[in-house]
Amino acid sequence: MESCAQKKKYAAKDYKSDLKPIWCPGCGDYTVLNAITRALAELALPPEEVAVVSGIGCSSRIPAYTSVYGFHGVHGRALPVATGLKLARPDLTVLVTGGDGDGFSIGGNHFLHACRRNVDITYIVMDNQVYGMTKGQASPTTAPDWEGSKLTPEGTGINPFQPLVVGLASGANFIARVSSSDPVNMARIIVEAIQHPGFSLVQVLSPCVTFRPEQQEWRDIVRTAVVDYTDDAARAARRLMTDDGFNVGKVLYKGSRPPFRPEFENTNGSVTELEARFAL
Amino acid sequence: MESCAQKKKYAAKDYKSDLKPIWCPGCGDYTVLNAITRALAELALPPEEVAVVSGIGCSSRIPAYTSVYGFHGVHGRALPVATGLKLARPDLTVLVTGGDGDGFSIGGNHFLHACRRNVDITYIVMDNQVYGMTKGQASPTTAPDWEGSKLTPEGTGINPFQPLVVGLASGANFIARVSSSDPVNMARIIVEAIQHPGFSLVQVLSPCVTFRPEQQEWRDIVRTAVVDYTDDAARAARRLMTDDGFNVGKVLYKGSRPPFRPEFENTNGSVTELEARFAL
Amino acid sequence: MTINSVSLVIAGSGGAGVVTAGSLLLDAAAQAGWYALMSRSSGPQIRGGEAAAMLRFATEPIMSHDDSFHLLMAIDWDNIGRFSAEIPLVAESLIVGDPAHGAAPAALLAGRPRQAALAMSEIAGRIENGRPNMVALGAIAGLIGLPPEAMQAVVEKNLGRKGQAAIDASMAAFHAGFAAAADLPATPKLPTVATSVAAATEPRWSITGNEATGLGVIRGGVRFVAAYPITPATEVLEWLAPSLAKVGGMLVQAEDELASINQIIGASYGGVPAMTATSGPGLSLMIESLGLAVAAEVPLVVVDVMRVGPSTGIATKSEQSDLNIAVYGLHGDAPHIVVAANSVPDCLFTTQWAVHLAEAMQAPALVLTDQAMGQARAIVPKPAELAFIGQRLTASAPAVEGERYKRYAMTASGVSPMAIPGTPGLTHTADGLEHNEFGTPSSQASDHHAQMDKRSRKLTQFNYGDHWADIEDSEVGAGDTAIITWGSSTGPAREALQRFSAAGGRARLISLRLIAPVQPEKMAEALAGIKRAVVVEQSHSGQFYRMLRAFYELPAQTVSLHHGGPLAFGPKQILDQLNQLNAGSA
Amino acid sequence: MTINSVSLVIAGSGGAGVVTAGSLLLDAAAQAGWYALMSRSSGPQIRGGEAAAMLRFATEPIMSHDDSFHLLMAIDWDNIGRFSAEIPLVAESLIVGDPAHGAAPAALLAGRPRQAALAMSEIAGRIENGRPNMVALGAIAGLIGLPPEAMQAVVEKNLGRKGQAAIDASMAAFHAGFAAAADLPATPKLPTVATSVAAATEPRWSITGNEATGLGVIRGGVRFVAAYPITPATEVLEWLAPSLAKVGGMLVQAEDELASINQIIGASYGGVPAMTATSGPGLSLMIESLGLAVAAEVPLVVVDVMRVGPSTGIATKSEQSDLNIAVYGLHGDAPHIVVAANSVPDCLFTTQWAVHLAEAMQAPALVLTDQAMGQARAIVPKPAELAFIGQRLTASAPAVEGERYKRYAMTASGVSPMAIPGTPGLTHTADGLEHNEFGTPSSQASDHHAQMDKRSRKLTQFNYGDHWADIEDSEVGAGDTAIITWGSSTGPAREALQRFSAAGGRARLISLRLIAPVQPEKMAEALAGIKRAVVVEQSHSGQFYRMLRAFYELPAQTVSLHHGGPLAFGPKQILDQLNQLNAGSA
Ligand SMILES: Cc1ncc(C[n+]2csc(CCOP(=O)(O)OP(=O)(O)O)c2C)c(N)n1
Ligand SMILES: Cc1ncc(C[n+]2csc(CCOP(=O)(O)OP(=O)(O)O)c2C)c(N)n1
Ligand code: SF4
Ligand code: SF4
Ligand SMILES: [Mg+2]
Ligand SMILES: [Mg+2]
Repeated sequence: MESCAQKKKYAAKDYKSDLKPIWCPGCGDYTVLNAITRALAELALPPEEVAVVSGIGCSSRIPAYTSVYGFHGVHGRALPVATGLKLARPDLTVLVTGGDGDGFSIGGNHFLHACRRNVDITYIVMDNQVYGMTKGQASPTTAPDWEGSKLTPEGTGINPFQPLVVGLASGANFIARVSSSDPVNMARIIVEAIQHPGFSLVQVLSPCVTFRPEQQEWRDIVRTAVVDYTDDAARAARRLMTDDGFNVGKVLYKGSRPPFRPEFENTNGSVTELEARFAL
Repeated sequence: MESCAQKKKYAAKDYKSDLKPIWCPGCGDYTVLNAITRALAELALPPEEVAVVSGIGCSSRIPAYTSVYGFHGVHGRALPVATGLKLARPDLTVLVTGGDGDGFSIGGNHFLHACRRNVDITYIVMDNQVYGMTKGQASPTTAPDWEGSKLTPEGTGINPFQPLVVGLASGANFIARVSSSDPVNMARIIVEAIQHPGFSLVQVLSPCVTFRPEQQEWRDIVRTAVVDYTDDAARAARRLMTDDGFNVGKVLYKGSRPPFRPEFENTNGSVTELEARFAL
Repeated sequence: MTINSVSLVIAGSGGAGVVTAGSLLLDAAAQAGWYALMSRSSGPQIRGGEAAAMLRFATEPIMSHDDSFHLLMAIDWDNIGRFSAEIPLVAESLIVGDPAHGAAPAALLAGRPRQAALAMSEIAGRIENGRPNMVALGAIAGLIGLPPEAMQAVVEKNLGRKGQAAIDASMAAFHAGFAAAADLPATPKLPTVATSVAAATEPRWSITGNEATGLGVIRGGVRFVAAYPITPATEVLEWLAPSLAKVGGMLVQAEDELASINQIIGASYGGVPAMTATSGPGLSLMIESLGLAVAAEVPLVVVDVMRVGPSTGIATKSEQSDLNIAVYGLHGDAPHIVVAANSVPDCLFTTQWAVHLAEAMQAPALVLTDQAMGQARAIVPKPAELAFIGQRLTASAPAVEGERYKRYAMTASGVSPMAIPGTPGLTHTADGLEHNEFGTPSSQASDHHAQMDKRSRKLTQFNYGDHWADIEDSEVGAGDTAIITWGSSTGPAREALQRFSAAGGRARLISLRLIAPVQPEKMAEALAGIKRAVVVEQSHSGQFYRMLRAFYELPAQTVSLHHGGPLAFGPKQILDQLNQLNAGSA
Repeated sequence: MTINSVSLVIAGSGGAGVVTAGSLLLDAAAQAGWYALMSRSSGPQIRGGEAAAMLRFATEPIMSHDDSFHLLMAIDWDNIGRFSAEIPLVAESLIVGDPAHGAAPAALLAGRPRQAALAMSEIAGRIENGRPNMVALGAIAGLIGLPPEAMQAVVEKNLGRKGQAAIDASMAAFHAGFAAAADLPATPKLPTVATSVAAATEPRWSITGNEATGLGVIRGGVRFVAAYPITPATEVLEWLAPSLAKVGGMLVQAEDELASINQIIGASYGGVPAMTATSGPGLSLMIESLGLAVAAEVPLVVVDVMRVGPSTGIATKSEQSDLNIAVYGLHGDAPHIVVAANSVPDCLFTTQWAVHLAEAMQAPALVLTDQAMGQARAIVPKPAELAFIGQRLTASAPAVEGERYKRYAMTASGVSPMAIPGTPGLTHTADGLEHNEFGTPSSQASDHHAQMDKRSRKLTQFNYGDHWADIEDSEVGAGDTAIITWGSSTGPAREALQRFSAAGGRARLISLRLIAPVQPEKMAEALAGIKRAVVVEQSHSGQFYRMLRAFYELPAQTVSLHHGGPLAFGPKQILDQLNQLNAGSA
């Protein structure tokens, strides 16, 4: 490791690959990619010491658009991949990027347990309240009366999933909400999320211009959260449960639980000692 | 359907099968079985109009010990089975019984979405903070410093899962905690849970005398919750987040969200009409 | 007789309306009394980006694309080279491009096709609200012999609500293109059968494989569907959602495939025939609970619209490589039903049959279709009414008065009467643990063997009639050569047989619809007298061939013709193999 | 030469200390210089309830139980009838029961065994703190020729911390039983080899299959394990947790099997060899992500300790019925490695080899063991040191200076140098989508075919040496008859071969360790000159036989000998089949 003084300077573009995203023009995810690369530059992390893990979805395409190590896994399972990677390689900075469907529908169980396990990874969820990749079905965060999907033509009739409340209830150690319409703040908060030990959850309101064109109005609806973050989980819960989902640009909760970080103990034990136990 | 006046009288034993449970002597689950059958008797539900669904675990063995319709599925998937059953057959009373491992570890995602979907079923979780069936490993609700499992000999080091908080955050419509040391209150609350529309969650502190013998002390530790239930989710969240897990015998939250109950519409549409759309 | 058909591609970047153009053309072909098949291909972009509509028209029903295309009409060239492998062009082919967009990419020219220019955008520009894709359609119509009246009717229907001006603008562009076709090099023309649907001789449908799948399960009696979207199965579910509502059924979107399979288990246990549709990755997640349905004897149908694997693979392209997981994927010995559709309209037949089989045998039935047939639209003869309705053997009273109900009673057929919740006196617990006849968990070897025998007996003893396979001989008889195939390789195989037969060859086509349980006796009968066989399938490892070897006695001289997706076999590839086989043995 | 061995069962209800007694006896046998195998069976109760310890002792290594037991020592009869199928008794067998507990249940008497009484509880009652199970052990020792010194040493070691009085009480009961044995009908006796471990001739280990499995992966280099408990694989994980900590590794308990498989994918992608262990239901849940490991080329090992299926089946009993899912279970064409251990000590060899194979080929390796070998404890010759260490071909710089790193570069071997995160200049994205050499998603047929070829080539071209199968001939040569088998059916098959050979027969045993990829050339060599074969396996549907048919050329006269679990084959069942085969062809 180089000392701070020697730290190489990086620009956001140093974290971008040459690959052209498959995203629709205007998709919120472009900004998220920018904010992530900007945050990495700010942290001046050597690209080879960073890994971005994802599942499947439009938003889950991010790894290949970066120039760090990437892992593009299967739908809903990015968090356990990242968990294994970070536990095996605590020296790496591990980010997870994905969507509301990937993270809260098929990946819901891993979300719960990642929050609870509190491994030092940063989870950035591009929430567009829709399954973009499969062409527009309701996701867990979709409003119950959205009739835009052929699968639920009369709306889902189901209360939307509250990712931040559930994340808090499950033990996430850092919670923030940002808007893709404010990439500067987003980058700043991603920096903070990465720096904060333990599991950090960043919800990004990232419009799907194709299947939820009305979300382009989000840029006008969102407001900077008025209060600063609390470290009191019960207070944070009350706030989040009464929040309308459009308070952005601030950290909402910061916990101080130590991260789960079992050590690879460099004990002197050898395989021969293990074998000795079987000898008669 | 018979009218109330004609309702047949049932005793708890009418809901019990002849099968001898495989449980260890002293297991808390015996009392839960009793309370469930007592509750069904109290509700005077004809056994054939009740279905009990479960996954895998000691606690998940309950269906076969009852005389109602039972479904003993695979580990962690009882809730979706019950969801499909209740949506397809809204006339049935559907209960789900299981353990903390089945429900909150492998079954965590279905738990989230069952709370959120709010189908009118009652979920009774026998929480013994251990995997009994597989001979004593830590479950999500196990304290981080419990060193009794060979799999985690130094404790899990992970914050326990808070089922009621997460259930509330995900939208459960009725939340209660009871102790297997108080079967009468348990039966009463199960009656209430069944009667309450939507998804009802009943956490039962049910000791595993074999792998967590210290839990036999629970009977001395538990106390009747002092406050009555609230219908304000934010308030309930604050209470539950500061609760030590031993306030029992009361309903803790009652919501009023209408249950998810899509109708099998008896429209006049026929298959022929569907076919007509393809005809040239 | 070989098929009189014309094959063409319309390609261009997303904004160019390629897909719309293809659909209009298909509809117009329907007006003209033709039969048709349309497939699509598109780039990786979620929306927009390059696309190609591949169409084939004929005066008789067709089930497959041809070996190459007669015509490629390129509205522009953006990234079209990506599709070159999917658009085989030969010396007789004609590429028509718009000079405004420059020259055709080299990747398309490997087969040295003829080239011609048509200034689509310029011509369109001369017409108010004229669009290049309508000019292209006009030119195509002129080239292949599609009567303009057919297009007129289609445009009127489609643009009706936009008003007469829109219709006129479109048709003006179309006619301009039609006129311009006269100056283009000739392509094969099809004879007009009719100029309106009403005038056509036979009732026909326009349907996709995925729609046919949805209709099949509804006809079979399914009224509960659980859904988790996945390409290319989503359209099955999207078609079903509103359709089920119309016939007193419901579709529920689940949180994942683990939930969807278990929801349908619950619904079916409750007595309501149930299904879900998915693709490879989703099927993988359903494996454990499919085993539960086997053990607990819960009927259900799972449709797997196959795509290219392994893993996430290529979501939008076709392959026949989920045969292994479908047949052998469950842990333990878990007898279940696997059927496969072999064409767009057969999706209807096969899924309806699958509901019937699942319900009759109280077992899960997997239906294999694939992206190619699922997302293709075809104009086909109106499918026949079918008698297959899901009908379950239910119990309303114990077999022996006063006796405790045996959910898993030993019966000669292996099927035990099933008590539906709500039935008094027959309460029991259905179980995925090994059990005795009552359903009580048992670890006795005798109970395990008895239940294993029962679960496999009920499948092997069932009477599948003639539906286990589609068998077809050359006009002059079967000879001693067979093509054995399944699923969407059947289309090109059938056409290869027609050509082989037209050239005086004799052979038999055996296309298996019932993949499991295997039918060794019926196969032996079908192979009587056969000395040589080619096994055709679209998988990298020859999964179908291996499965046939495992369970059937194949002719001594059997060759495996297989390749991975996404390219389908052309009839000629199969014909060549047939000729080679016969030459070798001559 | 056939094996000189004695087989016995100790049975009783849970409180009776059956399992403890069995373990003490095994340890004492170890002292006596014997080899041994001990299996257990128990009722459905979580704790307590009836149990049986099945032991076999011999003066040479043994890998299988015998056809029947010489002795059943029943401390009481509670529900022991449940085990009758697992305790074959014949006319020469001896049942010893305690008259205080009444008569032996009829289920045990079908083979008309001899019966005798031993008042264990009464004798124990006469000794202060005397327990019936120690009386039983004494009687067994007397009957089978186990020197009391051996038991003395064991009791001292086990009860040491309870003090001398406890030791004395135990040994007093033991000696009382030993003396009483003189009045019991005789059973076969084994010669004493030694009276202390030190005096025994050859270094030996006492180990279970599940422990051997754990040791194997650690020896192979695994340092990250993710775990979700499931019977009968839990002991692998429970042994690994503290053991890994001792050698600088870690075990993490996951929330489910979907998480455990993906955690090890993450750890292995990070460069740390990783594994998990599970059983059928858990393997089912890992299927999708195993495909991811195939496509993204991530090495890992998954051990499946098989139990009776389908579905939850019988968690505590053995079957060889996960062969299909292991070989064919993945969706798409997904080439991967499947190996199988064929005995308790071979669990060590095979899992260590599996780590080596997975790492060398950057592919997932499934290891099949089963409940029978996993939970059995054996006294075996000290296993050999093995050279197999997981070693991955890594990249530290691009193949061509200045060129962008190709994670999935085409190489002759099919294996591409893998850049481990942290390596500068080689960042890339590993992908489960089909991709080109760089890892960039691609839907081109050419990329798909190239990557498919590469992924299968790397497995088929690898040099597996002689380890693909254990091959053994009769003393006088192979003759023209073969037994083909795998996994824990190998033990009885080997013993059948020994008996066949002892009776002058000639045959060859081929026990496959490498199940996939298949080795047709090696098999052809192994089958050279073979005209008849019997295929032996413990599955209801004959999965192994079908797989062999699919991929190998079997002798014309090949019969399948198979049955579902939980009963293992006895050597005689296989011998009879061998004799029949040879008689039929004589
Ligand atoms: C097991 C499995 N099921 C379903 C799919 C299909 N699928 C791909 S992406 C996706 C949803 C993506 O939604 P989201 O995570 O919100 O991402 P977005 O595209 O909106 O960014 C689905 C259902 C799949 N790839 N794998
Ligand atoms: C897919 C799968 N994984 C693992 C298991 C093994 N298993 C059976 S029960 C159980 C845990 C049971 O714990 P819990 O739900 O708390 O029930 P308890 O026995 O404590 O009542 C596990 C891990 C299984 N049956 N299936
Ligand atoms: S479909 Fe929606 S989420 Fe996907 S790329 Fe397009 S705009 Fe973005
Ligand atoms: S192991 Fe524990 S939970 Fe299971 S039956 Fe025994 S006491 Fe009850
Ligand atoms: Mg989304
Ligand atoms: Mg538990």
